[in-house]
Amino acid sequence: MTIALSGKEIAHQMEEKFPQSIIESSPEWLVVDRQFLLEVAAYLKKTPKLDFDYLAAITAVDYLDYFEVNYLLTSLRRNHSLVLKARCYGRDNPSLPSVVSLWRSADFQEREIYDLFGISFEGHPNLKRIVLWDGFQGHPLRKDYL
Amino acid sequence: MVTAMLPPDWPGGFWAHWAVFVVVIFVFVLGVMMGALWFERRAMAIMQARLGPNRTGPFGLLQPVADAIKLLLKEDIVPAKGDKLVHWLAPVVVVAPVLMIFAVVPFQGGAILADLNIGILYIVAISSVATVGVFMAGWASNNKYSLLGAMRMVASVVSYEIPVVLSIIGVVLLAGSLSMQQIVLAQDIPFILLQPLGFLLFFIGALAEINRAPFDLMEADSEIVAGFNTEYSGIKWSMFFLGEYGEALAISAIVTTLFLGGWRGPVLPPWLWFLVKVGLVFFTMVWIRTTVPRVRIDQLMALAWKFLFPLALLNLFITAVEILVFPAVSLWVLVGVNIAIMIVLVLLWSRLFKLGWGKVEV
Amino acid sequence: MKFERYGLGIAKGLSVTIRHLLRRPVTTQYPEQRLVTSRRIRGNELIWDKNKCTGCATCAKTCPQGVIRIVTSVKLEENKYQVEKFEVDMGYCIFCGLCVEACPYDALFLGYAYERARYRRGELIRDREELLASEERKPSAYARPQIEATLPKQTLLLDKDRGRR
Amino acid sequence: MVIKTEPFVVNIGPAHPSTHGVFRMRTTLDGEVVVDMEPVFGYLHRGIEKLAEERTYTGCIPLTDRLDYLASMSNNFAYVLAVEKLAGIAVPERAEYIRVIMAELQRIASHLIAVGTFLNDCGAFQTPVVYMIREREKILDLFEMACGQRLTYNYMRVGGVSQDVPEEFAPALGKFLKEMPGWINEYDQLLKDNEILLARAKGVGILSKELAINIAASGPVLRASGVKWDIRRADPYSIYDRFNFDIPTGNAGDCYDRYRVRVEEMRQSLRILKQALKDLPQGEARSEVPQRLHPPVGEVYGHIEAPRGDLGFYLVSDGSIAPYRFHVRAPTLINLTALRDMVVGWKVADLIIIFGSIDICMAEVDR
Repeated sequence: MTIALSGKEIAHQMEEKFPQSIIESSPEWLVVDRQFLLEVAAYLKKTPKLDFDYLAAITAVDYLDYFEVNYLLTSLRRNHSLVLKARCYGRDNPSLPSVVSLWRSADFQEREIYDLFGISFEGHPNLKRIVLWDGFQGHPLRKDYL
Repeated sequence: MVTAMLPPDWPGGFWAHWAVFVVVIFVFVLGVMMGALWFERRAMAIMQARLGPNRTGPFGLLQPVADAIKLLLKEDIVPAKGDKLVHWLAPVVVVAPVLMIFAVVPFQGGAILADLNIGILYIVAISSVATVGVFMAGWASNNKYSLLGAMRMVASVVSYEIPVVLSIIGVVLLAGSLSMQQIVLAQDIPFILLQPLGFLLFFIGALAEINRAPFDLMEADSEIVAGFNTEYSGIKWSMFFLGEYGEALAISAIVTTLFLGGWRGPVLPPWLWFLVKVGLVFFTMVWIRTTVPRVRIDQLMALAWKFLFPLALLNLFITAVEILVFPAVSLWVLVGVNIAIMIVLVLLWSRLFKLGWGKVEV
Repeated sequence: MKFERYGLGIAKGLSVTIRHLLRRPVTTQYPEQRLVTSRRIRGNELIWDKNKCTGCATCAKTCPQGVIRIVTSVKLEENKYQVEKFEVDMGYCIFCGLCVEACPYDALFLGYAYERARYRRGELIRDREELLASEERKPSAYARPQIEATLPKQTLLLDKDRGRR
Repeated sequence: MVIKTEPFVVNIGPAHPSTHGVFRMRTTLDGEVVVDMEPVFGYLHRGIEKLAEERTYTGCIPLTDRLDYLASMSNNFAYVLAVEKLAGIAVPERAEYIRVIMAELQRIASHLIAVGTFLNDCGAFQTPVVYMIREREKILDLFEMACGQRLTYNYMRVGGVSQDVPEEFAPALGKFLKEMPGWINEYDQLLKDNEILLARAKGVGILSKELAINIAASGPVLRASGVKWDIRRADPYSIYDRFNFDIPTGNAGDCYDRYRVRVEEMRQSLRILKQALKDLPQGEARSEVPQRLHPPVGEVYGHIEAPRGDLGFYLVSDGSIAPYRFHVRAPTLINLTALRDMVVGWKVADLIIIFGSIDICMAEVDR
């Protein structure tokens, strides 16, 4: 049975490692500050106890005043999972650090979020539109796109 | 001199004989080509648990005619930047040699258009002209897929010509003459028993040369769309299509003449024996085509050079030794010996031979 | 000496194909031989029952494609709205059957026939009269178990009687 | 003397006989060898995730049919599980068993297409695909008997299935289960040791174990690389913990292993189906659920083992009747991430086979 690690527990561990990197946490998920995203993600992947080597999915949601990007992490060896969230504010050019360097599965999924939400990911090898043609104006999955 | 070439029992002058046989060849070749087309589609269909064409005419017999009429009415597109003259000429250069091969095939005792004393050499020479036509088609279509298809065709025909010719020499050694008539007359025991390895090599080589069954890379539809005849449509495309079936029939006719004893057979009239054997060989081609997946181009090359070519040399050497050193040994003993040699050689050779799996470092 | 690698695999494959020469093909030649479809087939037409329909427009609300356009009278006559317009655009309908499931009065059915293609897109918009049931416009038993008994049994490929030579 | 060769760019797709849908590969070829390959998607993008935001939770079910149209029963199953998890709805026993039966039948039907088209790309002239489509036809008959459609089933509902299976379904399924192992053995006899298939597929297009995990591959592609990870066993959903079946895995991660894993998985699905049919309980096929469902505010991620991999639905609800956010984790899009690494260095003929062995469905990739 894949045990979903509780956000609070992981939040405490993160507190001593990376002070004030965690903005909010609840039993299911854990919100990380934008700057610390890469360090926390690398920590989650590298520490043998957590060992999150499998980034199952990246999804983004447009909550009108901020975009929230969820990273659904799983560990195949330890069979546990965690939901890591990152928020980016501002609607004209929201951006987040890209995690492609840690998990190559993020490659197409980040391109898709860039294409449909307009969130650009710094450090992504070839951030281009994946599903729509390059000349397309606007990002369809935003709530204000009609 | 003219009469000397006339087979003894044919009335009328040489030209009457020539005219009759040109008509026979055209009617036989085009008719049996249509028949082969229908036969292949029906046989493959039944083997794939479906029906095959049965709407046009009884049992779908008029399907090839319907296809031909449809193709004749189709618009004949010529690629804009392609080389117009070469594009127009290519089908002719492919189909003409196929029809010329049948000039030498003996349908019955004397029934042969031209009983050349170098019959088999003529066939080998003519059949390589068709490759030039294919390359012309590939080049003139100005299309990447056609070029890839044509290059593959040329590469494979060049490398399969050697094992095919070497296995023919094996047969010629036994028959003692190049003329197709003599080869058939010399076959008291069908050469397939005396030359089993030769038959195997010839059949595999011939399949690759006319790009059928496991070696149909030239118009491998799953890879390079339709190979050299991608840019062809209408009558030119149907010429290529007829050329392919013509070559398949020609190879079946050659196999029957060289290895299965041509028109010789106990009960049935000789020409019927010839048709039955051609049909049998064609059915094996269709049967293999239904079952076996395609080989990759480098495996095709590796098979020719590392597997067929050495075995062809060995086979030639063994046949020569048998004829020179033990002429007195009865033929039936030779049959057993040759089959044993074949099995040993094939097993021995395939142990050493690795099909090319190379991943090229880029 | 394992004989797997020396043509035995291809020989086994050849034996499978040759065995099919003796088996019967499974094709059914459509216009002449027809298969009996399932009783619950979602055929490509909608059938409307005028007197059972109370004009409650649940079907129009449930339809994910919004193909059902319904206009009813303003007031209730013996707790029924008179339906003036009941128009279904079969061109946009995806035959998901949600409307038939949602209808509280069993007034809507999916058709049993599957050959209702048209040449003109305009003809796909069916109005009230064309939607009524008739002999060749039979309703299917989708979400209507009471009709299931009247429809013939489905021909299965498993039963081997399908597709004679 | 180095012969100056100049690589040329070929567009394989979007309309190409073996791209399994509208998918384009901008391939740079040096003669026959693939030098570089850039996949181009988007030809089948219909914006399903945007469409779903204005439909009711039941109205989204026909949308999920159109995701991976070769396994729409599994798409329905994944979506409906996610909604039940979100809204906390219990599902009656009989409905659970019917769902497992339908999902496993769909897995066999989908693998039959996957293996058949893989052989088609290898050049076996339509024979394996025609045999396998004949068996798939029998499964489609069973689906048609239960839900009236043969491709977009729209059979599962939140809280169960739309209608109970008719009485003649169980005997027909029993007959199918008796007959199918024989057919699978016949496929193996036709293909398993075929020298040419071994030469073409063994050692071709290798996806190493680390790379498979790093690109989060899933389904037969991941298991062929030797990773024993199947959601039915790792994170059992519905009632999969009651059946015993094992997880076939390959070791080399090449095209041949992916083909073998799919064939073995068909046999395992038959085992599950036997057990499920044996103890199929009587009872309700659907629990009471309001037509216009208002799930509580919140988010949920439910995932199942679809034939092509780990299919997940991420739903965010804001209390209204329509989902606020509807995201599909498409296993086929993520399995394609390493296509470039698997293909570079091989020949054109191998590119087609490697792409065919990953078994994608463009409708799910482009959504």
